[in-house]
Amino acid sequence: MAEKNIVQTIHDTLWEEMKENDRVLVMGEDVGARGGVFRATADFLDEFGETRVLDTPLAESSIVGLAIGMALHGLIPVAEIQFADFIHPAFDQLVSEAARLRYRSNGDFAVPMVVRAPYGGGVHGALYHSQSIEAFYGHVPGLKVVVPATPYDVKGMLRTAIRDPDPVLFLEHKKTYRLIKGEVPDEPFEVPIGKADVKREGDDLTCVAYGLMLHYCLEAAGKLADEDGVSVEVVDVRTIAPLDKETILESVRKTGKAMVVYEDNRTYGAGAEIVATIAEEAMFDLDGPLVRVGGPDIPAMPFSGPLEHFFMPNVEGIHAAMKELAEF
Amino acid sequence: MAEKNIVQTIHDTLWEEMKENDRVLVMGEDVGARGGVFRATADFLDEFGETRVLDTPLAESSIVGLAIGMALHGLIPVAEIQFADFIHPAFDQLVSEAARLRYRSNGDFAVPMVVRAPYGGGVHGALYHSQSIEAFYGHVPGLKVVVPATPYDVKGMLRTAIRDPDPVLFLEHKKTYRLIKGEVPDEPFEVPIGKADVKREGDDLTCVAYGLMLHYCLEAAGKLADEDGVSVEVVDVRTIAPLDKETILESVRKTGKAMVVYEDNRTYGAGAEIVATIAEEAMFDLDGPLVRVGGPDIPAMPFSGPLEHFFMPNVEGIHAAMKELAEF
Amino acid sequence: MATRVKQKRPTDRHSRLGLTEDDLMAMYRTMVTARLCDEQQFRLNRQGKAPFVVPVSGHEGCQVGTAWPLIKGTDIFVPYYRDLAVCLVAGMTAKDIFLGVFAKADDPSSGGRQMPAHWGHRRLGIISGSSPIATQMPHASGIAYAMKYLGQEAIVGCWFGDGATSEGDWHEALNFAGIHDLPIVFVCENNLYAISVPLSKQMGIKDVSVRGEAYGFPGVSVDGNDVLACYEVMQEAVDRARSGGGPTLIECKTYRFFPHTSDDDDRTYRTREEVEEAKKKDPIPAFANYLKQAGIIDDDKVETLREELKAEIDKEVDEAWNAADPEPESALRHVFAEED
Amino acid sequence: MATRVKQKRPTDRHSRLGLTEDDLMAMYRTMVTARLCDEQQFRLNRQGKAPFVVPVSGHEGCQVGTAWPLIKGTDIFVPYYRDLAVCLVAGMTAKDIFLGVFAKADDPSSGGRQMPAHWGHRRLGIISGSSPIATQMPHASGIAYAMKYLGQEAIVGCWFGDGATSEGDWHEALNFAGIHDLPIVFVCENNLYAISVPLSKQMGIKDVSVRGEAYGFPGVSVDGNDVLACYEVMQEAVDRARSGGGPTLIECKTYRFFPHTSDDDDRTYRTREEVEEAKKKDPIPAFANYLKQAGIIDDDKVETLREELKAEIDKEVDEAWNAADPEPESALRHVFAEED
Ligand SMILES: Cc1ncc(C[n+]2csc(CCOP(=O)(O)OP(=O)(O)O)c2C)c(N)n1
Ligand SMILES: Cc1ncc(C[n+]2csc(CCOP(=O)(O)OP(=O)(O)O)c2C)c(N)n1
Ligand SMILES: [Mg+2]
Ligand SMILES: [Mg+2]
Repeated sequence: MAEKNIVQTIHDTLWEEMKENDRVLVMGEDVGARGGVFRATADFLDEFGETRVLDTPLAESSIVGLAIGMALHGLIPVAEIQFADFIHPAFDQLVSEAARLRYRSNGDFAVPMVVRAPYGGGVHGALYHSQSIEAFYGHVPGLKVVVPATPYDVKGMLRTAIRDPDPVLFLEHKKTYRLIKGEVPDEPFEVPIGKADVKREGDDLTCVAYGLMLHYCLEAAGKLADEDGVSVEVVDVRTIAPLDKETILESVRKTGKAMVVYEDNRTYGAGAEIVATIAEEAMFDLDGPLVRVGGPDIPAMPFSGPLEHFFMPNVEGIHAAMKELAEF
Repeated sequence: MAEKNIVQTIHDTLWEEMKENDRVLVMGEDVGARGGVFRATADFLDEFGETRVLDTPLAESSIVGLAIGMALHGLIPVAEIQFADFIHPAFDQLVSEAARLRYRSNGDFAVPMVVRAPYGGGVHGALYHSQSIEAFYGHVPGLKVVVPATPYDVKGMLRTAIRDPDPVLFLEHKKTYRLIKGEVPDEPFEVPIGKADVKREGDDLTCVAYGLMLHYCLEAAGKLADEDGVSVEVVDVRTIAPLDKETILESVRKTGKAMVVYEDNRTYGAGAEIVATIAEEAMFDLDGPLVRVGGPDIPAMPFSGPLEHFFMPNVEGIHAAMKELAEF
Repeated sequence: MATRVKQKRPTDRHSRLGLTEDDLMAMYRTMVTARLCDEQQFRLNRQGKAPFVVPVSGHEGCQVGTAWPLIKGTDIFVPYYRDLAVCLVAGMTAKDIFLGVFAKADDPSSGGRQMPAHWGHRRLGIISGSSPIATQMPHASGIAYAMKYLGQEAIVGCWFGDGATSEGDWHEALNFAGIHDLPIVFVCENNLYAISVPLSKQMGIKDVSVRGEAYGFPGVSVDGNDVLACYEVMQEAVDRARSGGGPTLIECKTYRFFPHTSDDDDRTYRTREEVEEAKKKDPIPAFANYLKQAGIIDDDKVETLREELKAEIDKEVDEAWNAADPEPESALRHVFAEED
Repeated sequence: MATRVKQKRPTDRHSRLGLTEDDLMAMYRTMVTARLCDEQQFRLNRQGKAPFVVPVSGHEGCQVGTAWPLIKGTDIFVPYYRDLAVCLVAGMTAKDIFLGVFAKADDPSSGGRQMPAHWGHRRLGIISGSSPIATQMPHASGIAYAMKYLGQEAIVGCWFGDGATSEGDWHEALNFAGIHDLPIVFVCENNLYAISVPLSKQMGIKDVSVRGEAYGFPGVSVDGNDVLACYEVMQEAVDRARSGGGPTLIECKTYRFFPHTSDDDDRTYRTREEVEEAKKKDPIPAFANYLKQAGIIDDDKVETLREELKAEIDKEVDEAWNAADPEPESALRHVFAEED
């Protein structure tokens, strides 16, 4: 057991997986000598060599396309997209190829691969280093999309993703990289893909979130408990697709009130599906409105401090929304 | 006034716009001598010449990227993506560039352009010629996404789109191309982007739909009126983004019951946002559950008749869902 | 620099290439089988029994010639939809092909899920292909990288059309292969059109092969109507790839005799004269002539062989036609791995 | 075939190129201004006043040399983030640059919305750029197509790094320009690295310029540390483009003296020796020497000029620093056109 931050956990877990299975390789821009711009593969080159620590050309479509080919031929590539904002050139390879190879071949082919992408804002990354992308890929059957937010979940889910027989998009909120620390068991373990997790138990209302917002929600829930004596249950979605409806609905049926918090542009965001699911399946268990807290519908997060601050949902805003819903 | 089908209407409207403004050009794969694989630009080459009827190389990212450049330099490109399924290589150019140029330049630059894409299934097009893509692009602030479903709306909205100062993704359900006919005024007129339209008035429940499904819903609503004396109000979304909440909510508040029908994969589809919006803003006006009818969450529509039929929502299923909701 | 392979025209070319008379006959049978399957599938299309078919006619020479040097069971085939004859060489049967044409449950490529001509067959080493053009190219380079990674003496053959060269994926795949000297051969079947778009609107050059140099490996153009010439350049490229010499870009100059697909009307963009001219260079009679001059077959043999093959194909077409459709609910299967 | 331009080294090169002494001094001032802005922005970064900066040092010669031949008000500049000096040539001031560095409301590029060095200025003909590499390339070709469409005698200059050449968009943009003989010049600032990835892992070739031939137009490599050599090849390319001769691919061999950005640590992938070696070929002293040998300036002048420019820049930095931040709610503006 050791306390680690998120990026360290990713580094160590990848290292263990590379040690355990020599068909696992990491690939991407600057993953070699540079050890990744976030240092997730620091020292990998010396330990595992050029073939298994592959510095790719600056071309995301082929990073994913090459990984597909490697997976088709018996390797288990873990591809790093330097910033999630730069995964878009690979949209076709992910949607038309990775997600469909098993289906279109009637189960004859499979592509066990992981695509890692640091996403999310609040890091002064401006329009192209702050984006949330889970809504785009959550809508792609054949693709698994995970968003672990704690070091424990990151280790367990990364191991599970590497062992998954299908392609997994592994999203890491880059602001949590060094901000979020936690206890991580030294021995390997798996956290299942497709299972949400109640990160804080409560009775008065259910708050569904993931990524950085999970932590903001937990903080706001703590504040609400201390200052207002309101007990909020916080559900960590953890997997965007396939979505774990049961855990969410169970909590909502228990508390009777629900809100969803996400950083991405609000409209047509992942929160829409979660709210819609609750509305369809638990509306008559609700004794309050369904509430969404999300980023504004502007193209992306600006660079200037005041503008970036304006974009990001924050603890105060979430706390206020929780309070209002609780008092409804 | 003349009766026309949808693809003929697109052809004639583009023709009129090209005649009216010589800065308007059409571009794409096979739009020249071939007149487009759906004949939307038939005879354009002879009339307007190679420069304004541009057969592009087989490269969608650059079709959109080139159009952006042309729009930046005073032209009004109308780019055709041969099938919406093939727009994915251009995802980055649409999301990172077209949708953000105005925003990122603080209003200094603009890209007035239209990207036309035939989408949707039921045409025996299999996994890669049947796809719905509106959910991906509806989630992109800075992009307008329209889905007109009648010849009248197609003419009015295509004209509006070409005159719009911002990029418009113009989605045409390819099964409606020859299936749907209607009266179209000869003189030019505009139908606003961002306004939904009540295509059938009713009191008992609201059915929200667009594209091919709009027509299935209208047929089912007719059946319900004749056979079951139930009066369904059918709202044609017409514009996916920006979404016209008011028209939808007004109808729902009137009828007290709402369902959304769409052909795309159900989960994280456009219907999720519509249901979520109704749940957030009109839940207490509802006296029935919120219902979604959508395509299954499988990667795409298969080729084989029985499999394709299994995928497509149909009039019978919609009728049954309406009936059940009405009787709730 | 791209080189254009000149062929002398003696009748012992095959022995120089190490091909026996049996090899030649097997190649010829495959070419004729492809042609007959094509004629048959268009007949079925006109009869309304096959809603959508993709022709191969005109490409049989370059497909059989370039597919032949690959070692089955070891090497990997990454074809595109036009490659019916490549798939025959890889081991598909006429029945396999028509199970796809009729979208039957036993269609080995996709169980009727994909359009016909979207090939795939794991056991035969044919990678499942999709419709989006050029997406298979990075897969091919990735497979070649994996072969090197695993220390296999295997190579990848990757086929595509002239239109495919315009896609970003095409560039990215060749660039990566060049950086790592991968065991792969890129084969362009240049039939001068991408549906209706002529080569002059597809690229600012005449020979795709000049692009080899842009990626640091050889490019070569060859007469796609000459099956032995195609075999020769491919064999050289395969040997180079297998021995660690890296990739080759081969451009086969060929022509598509039929419309792009059964949905296309090529009269809108090609004159009948142009098509008739091209047909005079038909790779099948050209190869038959070589075989005759080499004294391996005569006109009767050509006829009887054709009849023989046609009868066999008709039988397989019937079997395919009578095979079962997929179950509707089976549409829900294979989205993800199934627990067993 | 790509050609490598050889330069004789006499002191009358500029007159042969039609450049007056005033031209030379203006070019020199621009190069020094770029260098001083760079030093200043890194100083501010260390002081915590500039959270993120992108260096230009080392690229001043190839940027000023290749930007100079464009006609302001007519031609269009499509730079990438490294191109501080290109933007100075196009007409940006040090104040403009630091308004961006400080993300102020009056930042002409984006009003503080984008990271520094994401240039854009409609009036100056500088197209707004984003972070995703190579996405500007098809825009550049599209603009060039529009110029032809509109019958303008204008041309486009499009700048990018060696890493950008790997993106599909790069290929698609050059391919289209080659097909239509567009009035455009593609300028690669090859500094041998894409962040940490060396050229050998970026492409299987030594000279990017060989790729011109793959698209049907000339490719030329030039010493990026020699501003006049860069000017010469660019002037030729611009003339050819303007007179309907089509595109040119120019590769400037250069080097980045600082880390990739203020967030980078280049010691992980470059030896200090390598960097020091490169600095010996610094384009600024090299040009100063030419000016001295040509008797246009002397050492004092070099010093006073530097002091002069530094003072001016410091003034503009202060003005920029004291300018207003954007209003938070203004984040909602300019998603779409605003009714007026
Ligand atoms: C990404 C993409 N864009 C467009 C299409 C539509 N399309 C199918 S085949 C084709 C032409 C391909 O031409 P080429 O590569 O030369 O192969 P050929 O058919 O000539 O053998 C086009 C445009 C597609 N399938 N995928
Ligand atoms: C599509 C995309 N992928 C990755 C990045 C991250 N990134 C920013 S700059 C850069 C290297 C660019 O190198 P090069 O084109 O040679 O230009 P240089 O910085 O050397 O001048 C990378 C990988 C990006 N901005 N965009
Ligand atoms: Mg072709
Ligand atoms: Mg570089």
